[in-house]
Amino acid sequence: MGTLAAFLILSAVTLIPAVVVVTSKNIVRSALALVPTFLGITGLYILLQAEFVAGIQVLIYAGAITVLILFVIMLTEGGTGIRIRQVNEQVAVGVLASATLAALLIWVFLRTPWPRGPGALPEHTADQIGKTLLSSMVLVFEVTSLVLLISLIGAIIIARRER
Amino acid sequence: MLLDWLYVAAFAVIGLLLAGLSLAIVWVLSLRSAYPEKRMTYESGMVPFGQAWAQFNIRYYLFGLVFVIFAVEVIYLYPWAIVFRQLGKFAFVEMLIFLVVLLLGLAYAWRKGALEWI
Amino acid sequence: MNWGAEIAKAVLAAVGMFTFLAIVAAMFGVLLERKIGGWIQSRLGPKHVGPQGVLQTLADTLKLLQKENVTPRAADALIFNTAPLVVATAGLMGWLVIPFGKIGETVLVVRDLNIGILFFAAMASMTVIGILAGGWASNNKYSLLGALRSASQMISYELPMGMALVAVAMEAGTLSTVGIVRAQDGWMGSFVFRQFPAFVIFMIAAVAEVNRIPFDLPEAESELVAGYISEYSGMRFSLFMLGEYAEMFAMAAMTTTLFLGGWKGPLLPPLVWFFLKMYLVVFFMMWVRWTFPRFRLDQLLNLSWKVLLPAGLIWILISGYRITF
Amino acid sequence: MAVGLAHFLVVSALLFCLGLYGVLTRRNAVAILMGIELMLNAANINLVAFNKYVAPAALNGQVFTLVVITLAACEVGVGLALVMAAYRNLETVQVDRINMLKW
Repeated sequence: MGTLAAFLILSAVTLIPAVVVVTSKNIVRSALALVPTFLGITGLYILLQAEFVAGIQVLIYAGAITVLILFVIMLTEGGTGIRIRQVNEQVAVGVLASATLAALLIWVFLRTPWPRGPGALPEHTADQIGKTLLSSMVLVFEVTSLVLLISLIGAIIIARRER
Repeated sequence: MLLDWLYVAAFAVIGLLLAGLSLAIVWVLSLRSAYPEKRMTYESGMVPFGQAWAQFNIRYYLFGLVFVIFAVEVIYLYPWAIVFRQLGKFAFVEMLIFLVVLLLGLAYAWRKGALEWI
Repeated sequence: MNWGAEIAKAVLAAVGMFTFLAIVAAMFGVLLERKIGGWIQSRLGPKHVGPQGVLQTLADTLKLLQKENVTPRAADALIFNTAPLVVATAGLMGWLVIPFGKIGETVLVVRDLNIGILFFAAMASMTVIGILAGGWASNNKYSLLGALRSASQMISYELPMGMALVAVAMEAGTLSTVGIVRAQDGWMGSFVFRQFPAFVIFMIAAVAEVNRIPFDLPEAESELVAGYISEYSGMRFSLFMLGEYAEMFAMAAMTTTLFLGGWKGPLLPPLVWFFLKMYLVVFFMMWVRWTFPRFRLDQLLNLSWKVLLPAGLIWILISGYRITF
Repeated sequence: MAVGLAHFLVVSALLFCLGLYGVLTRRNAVAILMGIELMLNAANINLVAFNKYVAPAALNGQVFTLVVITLAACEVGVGLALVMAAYRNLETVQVDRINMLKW
């Protein structure tokens, strides 16, 4: 009962700002509405017993990516873009496509008999994640560092003024 | 575990409510006199011109970018930090490779002047 | 589990903690700051309200509560009004994981989260959003410039702080704050000895995170009016200040927890030890504020990116090597 | 009614489609990136939910989530760099006006 109430509140906290993100005319408000969306998703992770991922969600999405997006908005058109139309001529198509896809996805999700695996989630997820990452997923872990390196180099090359 | 986070949620909600309450008290207690000059943007006494929502230096973006990349790196350090003792030398070497690769990134950003503020 | 009772307890804990913080961190903290500032600069500081001026901040609070909230015409009212609430709340949230002391076997902490210090770092990072939002919503050139400076400064110092937190987590083998205090046995066991570079990095980053002199560029009065709070007045201004002071005290409390052995100490009760150490750190931060001049922006960023960040990474490798082999 | 896998899947489907709508209809390149972020987050909810309800024995789903978060950070970094470059050269971030290749 308590969990269901928490779930409904958190879903609302996630989805209502998400609507603002995709519809607001003011692009800064859109970006700021990302924060409650991400925090709501953090709450959903908590309900799913993924504490560590929840902490990361706040730190990276709400604390870092949103800041970077806000920086770029302020460095480009920022609030001056309020007077510009923010949507293109595909609104009808967009509504149709996403509504169809949503209906389809939900239909599939509800009809599929999901299997239930054995075992239970550990109480402390952080150290388990560390062990998984450093043993069976070590290749993923190392490749991640390369991906980070390459995207850092690429972004610096693209963003810097050519001299 | 959920109980812990009930407290977190309570802290967040009560924090916002109490801060809002202080503004509500102000609303009740304060005298209000609105004349146009009071609500003018403050620019050291000059009459403001233009919008503040203008564009700024690209430097801010470069710092934001390097920050995001290294913030992501730090999240991998946390789970490693609490288990590497149990996993021994292998885990240390893995993290050594990871960090050296990222130090290369830092060196590149440094070399290319992404960390300079001019 | 009885959810109603638990929710009531959580709400009570939150209200109690916030009232305590408003008094100890904000009101008493501001008084302490002014008294110490006066003492260092051979002035008297506040003196007239109450004996030796101890009621000065109470009077200030009463004054602030009666001031009109002015919203500039050009501002984005919704965001302008929400931003101070976010900053104040984010400043208070970090206190959730701070262990104050121990009575018998019960540790005095609101909740001992498994991801304690990660939670602390996450909450500290939320302040940036509030500051950026407030500075942008003011629609004032000084505010926006101050907000951008503040944000770039805070994100720059979040990384070295994260490195210092990781170094401590390595030493203790846990992310929980109570676990970290328990891992520091005896006087020499305090992590300030074994993790001295991490301690230095953490202290510098902590002062920079809360935008205090010598890192107070965002509010540089002589250049930017008051930075991101230029347009804020009355209670909204004081909510920003409340957030800032709560976070400064939280940083001091975290330094105590991570490096100075938390509540541990001989003879005196644990609670007394904790507050003694915390106020020592607070005093140090105030001392620094009234002694040093302000950094230049490029010096500030160089310190973070070219000194503290590589130093933090290398220190993590050194500690890892020492612990592994 | 207890909260089960289906609840989370429905929320993530809705979030994904909101993100898709944003990507399809927005003109501002940054807003399109925000839509993509929403879609990635929807995927993350699914990964964590499947981890809990379908395969709780190992934490692979949560580790995947970390990887997705990493990739999202990289994607946003490079994507925004492209936006900055486009803005510098063409002085707009409206994607339907970035159409130089047509000539």
